[in-house]
Amino acid sequence: MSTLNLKIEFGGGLELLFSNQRSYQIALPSLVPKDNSTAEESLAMKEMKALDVDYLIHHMRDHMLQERVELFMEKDTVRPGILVLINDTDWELEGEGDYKLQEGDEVVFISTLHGG
Amino acid sequence: MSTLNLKIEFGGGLELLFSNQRSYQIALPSLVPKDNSTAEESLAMKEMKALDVDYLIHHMRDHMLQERVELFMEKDTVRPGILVLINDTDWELEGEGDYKLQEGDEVVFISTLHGG
Amino acid sequence: MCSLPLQDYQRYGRQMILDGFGLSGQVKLKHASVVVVDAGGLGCPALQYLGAAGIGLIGIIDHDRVELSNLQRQILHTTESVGSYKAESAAQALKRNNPDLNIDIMTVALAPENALELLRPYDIILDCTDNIPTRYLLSDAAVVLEKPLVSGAAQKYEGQLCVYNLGPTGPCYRCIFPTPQPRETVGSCEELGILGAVTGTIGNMQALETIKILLGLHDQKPSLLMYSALGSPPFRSIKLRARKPTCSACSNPDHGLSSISNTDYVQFCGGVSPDWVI
Amino acid sequence: MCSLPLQDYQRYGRQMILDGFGLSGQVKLKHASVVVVDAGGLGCPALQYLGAAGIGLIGIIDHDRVELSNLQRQILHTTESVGSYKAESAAQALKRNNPDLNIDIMTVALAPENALELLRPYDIILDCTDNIPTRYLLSDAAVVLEKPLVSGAAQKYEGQLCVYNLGPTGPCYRCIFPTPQPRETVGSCEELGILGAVTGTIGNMQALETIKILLGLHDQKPSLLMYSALGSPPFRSIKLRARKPTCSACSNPDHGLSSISNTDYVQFCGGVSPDWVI
Ligand SMILES: [Zn+2]
Ligand SMILES: [Zn+2]
Repeated sequence: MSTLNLKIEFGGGLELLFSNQRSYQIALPSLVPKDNSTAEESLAMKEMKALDVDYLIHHMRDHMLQERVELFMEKDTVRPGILVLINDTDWELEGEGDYKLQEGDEVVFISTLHGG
Repeated sequence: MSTLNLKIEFGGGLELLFSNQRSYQIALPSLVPKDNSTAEESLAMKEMKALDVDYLIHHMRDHMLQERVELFMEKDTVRPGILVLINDTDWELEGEGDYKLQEGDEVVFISTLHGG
Repeated sequence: MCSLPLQDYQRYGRQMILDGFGLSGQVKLKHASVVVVDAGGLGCPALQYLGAAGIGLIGIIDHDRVELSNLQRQILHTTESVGSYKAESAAQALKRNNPDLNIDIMTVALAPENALELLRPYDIILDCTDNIPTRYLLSDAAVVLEKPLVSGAAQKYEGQLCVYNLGPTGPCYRCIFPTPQPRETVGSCEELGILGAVTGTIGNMQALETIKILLGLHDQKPSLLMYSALGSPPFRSIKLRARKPTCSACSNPDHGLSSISNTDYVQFCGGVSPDWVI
Repeated sequence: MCSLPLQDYQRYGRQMILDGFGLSGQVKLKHASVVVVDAGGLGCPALQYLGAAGIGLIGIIDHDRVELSNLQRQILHTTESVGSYKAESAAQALKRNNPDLNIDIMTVALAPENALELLRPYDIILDCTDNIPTRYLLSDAAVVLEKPLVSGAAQKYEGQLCVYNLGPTGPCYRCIFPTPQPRETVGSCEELGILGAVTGTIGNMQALETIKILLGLHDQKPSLLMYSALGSPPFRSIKLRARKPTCSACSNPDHGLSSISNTDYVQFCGGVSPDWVI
């Protein structure tokens, strides 16, 4: 199965949820279940879609997150106060969760800061 | 003849020598005269090489520079106090003038600052 | 209109000879007014460079008093000023550098009831606060008053800088963060720590963005600057969305005084935390 | 060794709770010594945050006196201090924030004859100067003394930041610029202009790099940070070469006291210019 290589970065303290590591290189399949389930069994039964940011977020929750889910996700997306950047651009300009990931894309998750 | 697209940027005041424009997109032939002559006649007679940073500098001197040559070049290279960066890396790490330019490369010329 | 006292030429000469600045730039600064909310870790360096540059009128809103634990980053305050109002201590420091400054000292807490009145006299608002409710309040007020909001934030070794509500299409804080983050994800400077030179770098750049806007040198493209003092590279610039047509503040014709004074910003942001300023 | 007076816990608490800082970090700063060459546009903000952070011993070398035209960027100096030594005026300002600081005030011109002696007592050297001959002199001295050199520069709307001679393979200034630029390509702050918040941003980050080195938080990779206040993006980080085996300073076994005191740095850089400090 073909895979895509992605770079993930964290900022604003989110790295604390991910083993305190600011940067990850990961590979994900280019075709993934449409329901964003990341368990490996019975892929053959699933309806599939091209790898998108929504799936990436679910993969991160299920396979990379070290701490409480609610500090990263709320419902089916990132929690309020987290900004997602795709290749240094606000993900809103790229279709948010529906953005189809490309080989070598860099996705950054930052928590907004509020101190002063 | 095939060409390569390059991005050129200036900093530290060097843009003043180039029409006060900080950024240029240019296209240069992928094969150029080994003697760095940039006149267009009689190319057929010349010995050729792959496009490199040396040739780029000569092209900039002959076709882009607006002011006195000695503020940009000394002998056959950039004058002292100018740092050349190839894709955000010091050109010394990339072979200096001999670096073979690739499609889409970004070359930055900055003059060192000394004020305080 | 276009004249300066002779000694201003001497004092401001080094910036007046810059391209895009000149006499007209200095006159613009002289006629400009800026308000800085909180004279803390971000506000101190921002105020310092706004004052030194010759901004005509500077407002300082802060009802806090100087504490010893502030001095490692709030560099306008002195050990002697511990216990006095930060707004007054900061104003004194600015006047030492530049005695001709006009400074409005406001030792009151910014609140939904007084925000519009306090902020209205100024051309630009600087958000140098340390808590989320005030950040939403300042953004909502900037939208109603149609003023740019130069916003800085810093925690631990990291900082962020963004200009909200700039120009006809610039997003407001709610365009980017429509919903406050859950209360349990919020730390405070007291819990998280902060390095002075980090607040200094961001506060400094807040002054710079303000001066760029006043001089007409700002490119008005919505962007967020992320700073990580230990990162490599330390800076990253992000291209942000434009104003959102669905924004409950800047794209809502009913947004105004009443919607601000009817909002309990602390409750909206998940309730009181012991060390919030409000 | 590993203890602090009680009130230092209060004063420095916000930074002591940072990851990688802690009590041991504060004790490191307390036992550290740093020298800042020139209390000007870069030196003032650097000194300010070094002092606030609690560096044990701070040296200030500057033989210039405060002028009115300095005050738009040299924010430690006051209008009242015009005419007095910058090193003294800066030291006074630091003491207002942090009265316990130990400060060595040196109102002499740094020169090949005294550089090694003046700089030797300190762990780290900050180059906050405004001219090329002194930049070569400081680099050569840092090489002989085997100390890191945290170098800042600013002109117009631009700045640069680089740490030279750091660790076993870090380049010196001569590794990057073996030959001075031709005299006719050099302008001065007086000719070129400079904005205060630009020197502020760079000077601030010089303090930060210094603190990172002292705490062991610096990654020691040679890099140059370029800052353009009007650029988009404003920052760019450059990966630099390592120490050069052909460098006439840091890779030359004969480089030492005699080679420094036998060099006429002004002549080496193309001769005298009316507004150079030397
Ligand atoms: Zn909005
Ligand atoms: Zn060297």
